[in-house]
Amino acid sequence: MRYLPLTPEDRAEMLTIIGAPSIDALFADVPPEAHLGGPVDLPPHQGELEVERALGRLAARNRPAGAGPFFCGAGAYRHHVPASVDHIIQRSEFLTSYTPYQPEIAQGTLQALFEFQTQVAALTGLPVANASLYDGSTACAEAVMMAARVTKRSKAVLSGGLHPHYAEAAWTLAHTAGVATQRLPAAIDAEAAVLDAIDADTACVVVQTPNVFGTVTDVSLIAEAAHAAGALVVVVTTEAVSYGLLKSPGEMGADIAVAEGQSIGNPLTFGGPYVGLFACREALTRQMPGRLCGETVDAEGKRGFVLTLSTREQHIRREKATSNICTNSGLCALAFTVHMTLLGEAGLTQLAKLSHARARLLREALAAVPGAEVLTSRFFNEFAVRLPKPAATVVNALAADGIIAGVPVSRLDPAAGMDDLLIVCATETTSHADIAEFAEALTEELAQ
Amino acid sequence: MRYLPLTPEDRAEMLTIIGAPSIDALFADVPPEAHLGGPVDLPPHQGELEVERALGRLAARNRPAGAGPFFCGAGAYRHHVPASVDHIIQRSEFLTSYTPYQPEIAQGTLQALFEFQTQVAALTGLPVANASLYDGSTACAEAVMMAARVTKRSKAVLSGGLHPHYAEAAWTLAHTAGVATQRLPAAIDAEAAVLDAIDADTACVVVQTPNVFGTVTDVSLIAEAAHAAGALVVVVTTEAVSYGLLKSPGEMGADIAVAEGQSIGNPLTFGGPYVGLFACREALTRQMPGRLCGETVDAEGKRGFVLTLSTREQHIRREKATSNICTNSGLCALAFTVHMTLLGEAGLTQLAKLSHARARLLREALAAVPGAEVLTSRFFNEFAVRLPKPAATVVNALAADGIIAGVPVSRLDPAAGMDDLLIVCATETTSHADIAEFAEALTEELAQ
Amino acid sequence: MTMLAVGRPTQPEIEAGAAPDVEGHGLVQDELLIFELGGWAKTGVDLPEPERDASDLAGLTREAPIGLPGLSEPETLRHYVRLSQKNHAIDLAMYPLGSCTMKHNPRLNEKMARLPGFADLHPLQPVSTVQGALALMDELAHWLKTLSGMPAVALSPKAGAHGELCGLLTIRAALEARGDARRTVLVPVSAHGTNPATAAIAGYQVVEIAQTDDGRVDIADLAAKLGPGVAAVMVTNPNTCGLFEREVLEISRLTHAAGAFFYCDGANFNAIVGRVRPGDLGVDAMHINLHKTFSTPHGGGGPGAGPVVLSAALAPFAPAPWVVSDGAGFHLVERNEGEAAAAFGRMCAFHGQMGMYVRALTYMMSHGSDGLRQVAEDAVLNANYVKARLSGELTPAFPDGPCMHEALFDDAWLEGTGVTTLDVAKALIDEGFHPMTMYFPLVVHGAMLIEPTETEPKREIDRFCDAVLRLAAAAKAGDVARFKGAPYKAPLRRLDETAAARKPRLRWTPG
Amino acid sequence: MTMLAVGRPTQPEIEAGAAPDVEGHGLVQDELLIFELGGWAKTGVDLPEPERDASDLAGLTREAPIGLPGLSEPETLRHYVRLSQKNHAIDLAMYPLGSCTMKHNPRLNEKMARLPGFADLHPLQPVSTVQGALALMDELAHWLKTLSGMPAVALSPKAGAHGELCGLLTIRAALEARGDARRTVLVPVSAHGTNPATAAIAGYQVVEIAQTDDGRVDIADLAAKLGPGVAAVMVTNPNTCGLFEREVLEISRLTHAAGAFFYCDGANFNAIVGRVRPGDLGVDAMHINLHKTFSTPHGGGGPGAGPVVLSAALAPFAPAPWVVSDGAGFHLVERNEGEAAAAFGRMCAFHGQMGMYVRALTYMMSHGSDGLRQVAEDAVLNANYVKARLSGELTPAFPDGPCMHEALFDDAWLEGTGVTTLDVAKALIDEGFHPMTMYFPLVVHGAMLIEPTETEPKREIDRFCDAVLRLAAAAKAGDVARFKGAPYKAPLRRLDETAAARKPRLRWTPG
Ligand SMILES: Cc1ncc(COP(=O)(O)O)c(C=O)c1O
Ligand SMILES: Cc1ncc(COP(=O)(O)O)c(C=O)c1O
Repeated sequence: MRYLPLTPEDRAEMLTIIGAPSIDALFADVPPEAHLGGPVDLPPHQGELEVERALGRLAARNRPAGAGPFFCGAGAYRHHVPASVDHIIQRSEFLTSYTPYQPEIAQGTLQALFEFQTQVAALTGLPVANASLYDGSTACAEAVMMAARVTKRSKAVLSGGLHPHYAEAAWTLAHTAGVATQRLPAAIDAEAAVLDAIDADTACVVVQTPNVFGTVTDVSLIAEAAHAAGALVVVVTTEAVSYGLLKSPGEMGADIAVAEGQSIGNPLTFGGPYVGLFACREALTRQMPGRLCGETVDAEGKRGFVLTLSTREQHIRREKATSNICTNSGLCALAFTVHMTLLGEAGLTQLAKLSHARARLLREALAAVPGAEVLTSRFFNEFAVRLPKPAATVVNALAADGIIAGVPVSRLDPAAGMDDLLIVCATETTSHADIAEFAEALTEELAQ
Repeated sequence: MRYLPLTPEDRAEMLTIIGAPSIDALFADVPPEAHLGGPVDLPPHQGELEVERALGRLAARNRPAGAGPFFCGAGAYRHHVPASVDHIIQRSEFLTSYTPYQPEIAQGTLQALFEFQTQVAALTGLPVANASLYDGSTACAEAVMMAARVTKRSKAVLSGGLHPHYAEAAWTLAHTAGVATQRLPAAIDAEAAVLDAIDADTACVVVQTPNVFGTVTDVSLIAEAAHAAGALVVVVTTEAVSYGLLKSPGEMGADIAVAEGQSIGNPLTFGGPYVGLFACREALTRQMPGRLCGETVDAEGKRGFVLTLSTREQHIRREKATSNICTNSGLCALAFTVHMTLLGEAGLTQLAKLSHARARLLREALAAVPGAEVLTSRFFNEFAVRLPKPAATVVNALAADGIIAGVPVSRLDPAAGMDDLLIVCATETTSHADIAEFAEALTEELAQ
Repeated sequence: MTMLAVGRPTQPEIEAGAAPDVEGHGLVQDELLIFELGGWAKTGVDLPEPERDASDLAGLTREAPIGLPGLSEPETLRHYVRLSQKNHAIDLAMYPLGSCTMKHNPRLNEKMARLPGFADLHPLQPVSTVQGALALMDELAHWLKTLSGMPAVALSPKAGAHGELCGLLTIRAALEARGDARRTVLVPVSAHGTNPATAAIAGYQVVEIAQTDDGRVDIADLAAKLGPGVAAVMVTNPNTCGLFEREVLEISRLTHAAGAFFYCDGANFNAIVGRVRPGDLGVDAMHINLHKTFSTPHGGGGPGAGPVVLSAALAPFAPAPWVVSDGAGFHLVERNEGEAAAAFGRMCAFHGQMGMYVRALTYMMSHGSDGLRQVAEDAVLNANYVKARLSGELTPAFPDGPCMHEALFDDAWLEGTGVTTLDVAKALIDEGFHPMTMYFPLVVHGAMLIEPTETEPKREIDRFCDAVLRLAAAAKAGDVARFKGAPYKAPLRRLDETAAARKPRLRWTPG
Repeated sequence: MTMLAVGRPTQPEIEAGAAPDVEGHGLVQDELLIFELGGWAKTGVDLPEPERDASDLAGLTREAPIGLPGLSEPETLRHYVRLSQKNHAIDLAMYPLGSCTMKHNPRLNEKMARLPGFADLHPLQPVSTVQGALALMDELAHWLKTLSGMPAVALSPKAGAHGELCGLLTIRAALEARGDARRTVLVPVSAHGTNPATAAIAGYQVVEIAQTDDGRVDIADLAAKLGPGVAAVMVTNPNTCGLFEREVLEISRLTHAAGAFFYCDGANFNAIVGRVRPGDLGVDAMHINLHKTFSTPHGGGGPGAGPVVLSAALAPFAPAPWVVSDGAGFHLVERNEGEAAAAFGRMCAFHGQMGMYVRALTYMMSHGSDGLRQVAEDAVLNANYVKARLSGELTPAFPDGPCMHEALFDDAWLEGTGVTTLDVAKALIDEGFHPMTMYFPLVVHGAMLIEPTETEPKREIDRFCDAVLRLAAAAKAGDVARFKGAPYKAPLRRLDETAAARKPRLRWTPG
């Protein structure tokens, strides 16, 4: 088999040196009754050509976002990823290396992580960022846990604008630890409402901007109030490109900023792998989850980078660790950093403005569709539209015409009673023709 | 623009250091009347996304070989290229380096070339192989020129089984140098006929096996006769995979073996870039065209590799060089070597047998089609079929049904008077279903 | 163009001497941080002009600059290619990190994961437009269930530790469902750090189980600690000493008898895949690191994927999403309703690590049932070969009997040499290898855990063993400098981690 | 898994000393030849069993083994990745090989060339199934014709030298068509080796044209040698000294007045693309190296592509194939008939370097007319900057006036140092750079030809110039060892090319 270098002669020779009569002898510790006599009931090995064809057939049963007009956002965003980003992350030295535990032969990964942390800190407007978490939703959950640790309080207030999956992931992690998550009713412009829910037991408020309905909020006042009540402020962002245009979480008083980094450098890939961004105030550093890369010097005094402050982590602190995370999203973080380096501040700003502009064009087009009502007033690149029929019905109808119209709120949160709401999104990949086709098809669909 | 690192500030600063008032001043030597005032009449720069979409639209107007049943050969062959081959040739260090003129920092390329030369020598059964030429057809033309140089004779006899494009390319190069090329009439089983054309002025006979009609020939007897007449024997092969099953040119007495190496490691790419293989007897080494990589040692006695015997080449010998070739097919040669290393003798043999087996299945299927007559009796993986109507007509009709039926002889050589002949080919990529579909469609087409 | 147009081939004129003080580094380039390359106004992308402004966001937009440099494409590419060459990688040499299963990452996996039909798919597209993706998840689940001999699998966990959490939360939900609140989880002392960390995060108290002298779970201690308060026993098998838990059936019997669940850490599944099914060992839940056993790349620290196979008793409590199918095709159950009414919640947004699913399935289909069985056999053979070759000079932690996929040594053989396990690791770097895992598991003093994996050729393993034996000889001969100063030949000399931790510099700052 | 589970971050214990004699090399691995890795029965592919045997080829099949080793996929990948790290590359550092235009190779080019619609296309498929490919060739031709200001282009030549041949054969055919057999081609002494070599192969006698002291064609000598026997004048412009032929209009006037054709070697087109059209200079034929000006990668020696733009007088004689279009779409004229009745023949099988066409067009469309003009300007600016920075210490071959895309120095500045141009080149390797082109053009003693290209950032050019100036100082200070022994820091020390040529070992042989 092509991935197995040992030859029959090798195996025989090695067994001799080991002094074992057979391979089976090496499995002697396995209880006899647990030994499988032969291969399990699965197909035998196949050549590359055959496997490629089989996977190709599966892929062909999907409709790629790029195959036509496409308007999904709500936590994952279709942006163009430059070819050079993919080239770099496929370099053997990045792709096939492990967590940089031996810094002398991992400076490539470590320096890139140090650049990543610096970029994330700059984007979030906070001084400290870690080396990535799994994704935005788990980063959000970790932020809630961290706030509870820091404040020794046991309640988190979740805005009604927080992505429902994020709220569920946060609840799942928190409630097991006895931390209550008070999730406020879903609303287009929901963030301010968290103020009324803050009480003496509140560890943090979790607000999202742009939120799941696209609404952009300046959380400065919320932050002031929360801080006054001794609660921390966690600001969630699912569209990292928005950092290029909007005030940063740090600027608005966030104690912890978490984000989904996918939209910079990483393809959609049906939801994963993505990369969780996590940044916070200096004082909270030692309560952070996940790995941190730090600067130091080598024996000759040359600058180098290492993983540091590991005494927070599971492999040192075990049951007292700040998190159980080990493997994170290294390669996605590298993709983020390479793309971010290509963009630079000028490119990111331009990209953000372009996405916003395309979203405004989309808004203009949809606002003109009889029966459709745009609900989100302050948006970056996505917004909610009210339709005269269930959004899911409309989405399925348009999908049949080759248009992926967006995300029905009912898919994310049936309980919200917003079945007639559709979340639509535009990015630099959304063409004028896409928008025109969508508006036309929607007009027809609503006319029926 | 994304590929240009200089900033306006850089340009200004550099001009100052140069002491030039403006960029235009640096173009002062250009006659004023030849200066273009502004950009030429072509579209302005575009972003990656826009360019990718434009190229994607062009690509979408082609029907890839892999999109359905496909039976073209006749000089270019569709074989599966393992993903790791493409990964290696995209490594920055191989992709973005120049001809290895500074051996101390080009050992990667040089060692790979040394492996390539050794592989080609083994496959052709000849002791010396060069570091590649452009493709099989230009290698064939160079072989004719070399034979003329070596024998100081001025006629080359080209078999009627030689690929017509090869014959034309050889004629083009040869006649300008006053070397006549006597091209014998096209015939399915054509190679032996060269014997009668050999005369005292014959520098070489050029035979092809498997030839353009698929016929496999043992050229041993031809070689004997040619040698007796003082002529060299050039054996051409367009399907390098056949080396895995058939007698090698060297084994059969070839003085020079040339081949198209595309089918090992290189995609079809509409005809190029490909890689010309060129091997010969030891005595002819210093008459060879193209680069040669040789073994040596460094100042510490460590083994290393360098380009050698350059005194044959244009950059040293100028108008007396054995060829004018400079840039060759380095990266395609690397792809060939990596794929060949993956295959190994076991894999190449298996691949050859499999291609042959699929061709036999194809023969069985087509032989059963009423009106179709298989003409080639001894074939490797392609053969000629006589049809009751013009092959081109049939090919176009089947193309409309999504089947690429093969290559009509009329497309290669209208003068041959073989309009009813179709050359079909099978490889490991040809599935049983492909064959069945083809036979069925052909039956229908011929029934009309 | 041509070098040497003078035509005379050249020849070294003087005998090679030691390098004079040359400032450069040949092919290895020092490389600054992007923030020091000074591209503050530069960009490596070309974008069209926005057709609308951002006037509608007045008051919400950033005023101050972010402070991010940009580089042109040539500069960016060069920067990261240079950095890459400062890394060790599987593609360069043996990477015998015990417990990490650093095996070959096939490029076919990468190619398949990049098919637009997978890579350019949004998680919330209508399911009618992603049937192939759901079919792939269903097929992957089928392989994992068949290989583990267990009836269900939760795919969404994003890594091993996430899978552990998923498993424990499933157990917790199952216990709560039967109104049985239990508070502790038993974990062997040799367990990987994520086990106790996960148990704690899942709201459990961690109680350690002792280990026998032969590196296995102390059954007596386990029996003693099992009781009505124990929710689960969390055992790694093969364990982190590279040994198979001989008494595994007894462990599961005792565990179940006590009304607890048997969680197995499957990080070492590579040692038994295709030969032993955890389901046959009484396991209730086990995470599988697709980035170990199933060859998805580690990527310098991730991403991975940690699906959890589950017993029938636990299956109903698995978290959303679930892939289900009927005549009409595949569907996604994304909420705790219908089949998933009892699901304990959600591990993350969307449906998990699709990119890793594609890679893992590509790998599984390539190997097939026969190949995967061979994987386990060769992995175990390679490890035992390393153990056999090194046992003469080094001191195996558990000399008796075969090991599984990794060979564990303690540092007794270094006694009196002044050389430590860390020093040996750093010296191995000079020899061209990535060091073994060191100081883990904690139960073994100065542990050196060596996992060659099945994709190492004998030649490379021999090269590695020869180097280790050379070092052993040097250490015993008292050549301490070779160790304390190591590495000498890496891009950097030994790094000062203490200084890094004392005053952390976690991001670049101007000046 | 984790290193340092002991929890204490570590710190170098001893001061760094020089490396003791450590056998290894850190990350850089020695690597044997595949023939020495001993995989004689191995394979890195899995293929199904053939459904038929080869009995029908009795007597024609090979009996003896070929003698080819094979390796598993992990071994193969590792072997070539290790080798790759022994190469210098544009992606690693400045590669200022004069006349080679080693510019950035965009990865978008590679991505586009791999679209199945281009990469998986057979050259002899029915034209109805390759309309996009023909449209692309037509579009590329349009860009080349517009940029050169010439009415026609022959795409098929596979590299620059092949393009030269194509151009001269076109000229020859045109002359023969008017019954005018001419026998000589005039070539400046500074010409690239391929020029005289090509002229000879095209059946012409080569007569050299003298060069003026300011590095241009000696017009008087040209006029003297022009006559009824001269078929063509072959001039490189900008020329190989990196200078623009000021008298180019006079050259073409004289050439045409003598009934000869003006062939221009366009290898240096990068210096003027978008700013000057060869058509406006009276050029009749010029090859364009897509692998220089239009960024297709050099790939360690190729493949390239050398399309030839042609004047109206020469157009009818261009070789097959031709792409033509009508209402029904695009067609291929593959034989000397119809539009191509006068074509001189065929340069190669099929239609040329499609893979390079895709890359080049991708690059052209990315830059656009504005970007390409900027390319020429930045390329010339960078070269003049190098010339300005180095002229203090080095001796420019042609100090007066600006250079174009490359800066040429002679070795006068090395006089008396005992250091040669070759030594400087090798010493540059230690500094981390690829050397400049040396000993070319032949007209300049100990020539050093430096072409930075437009894709080098100022910072890297400064780094390069600083290194050269450091070396100049060292040479003048008499530090000869630094040069004669160089390179010290490359994967290998200086190689013995003389020994290689004396008894050539051109392939591996057992034992
Ligand atoms: C034994 C063991 N358990 C659990 C884990 C955690 O897996 P992951 O890093 O994917 O979270 C690892 C890997 O580091 C491990 O080796
Ligand atoms: C001036 C000049 N002419 C011609 C050539 C030949 O081009 P190619 O190597 O593509 O055949 C080159 C490149 O080496 C060159 O520099």
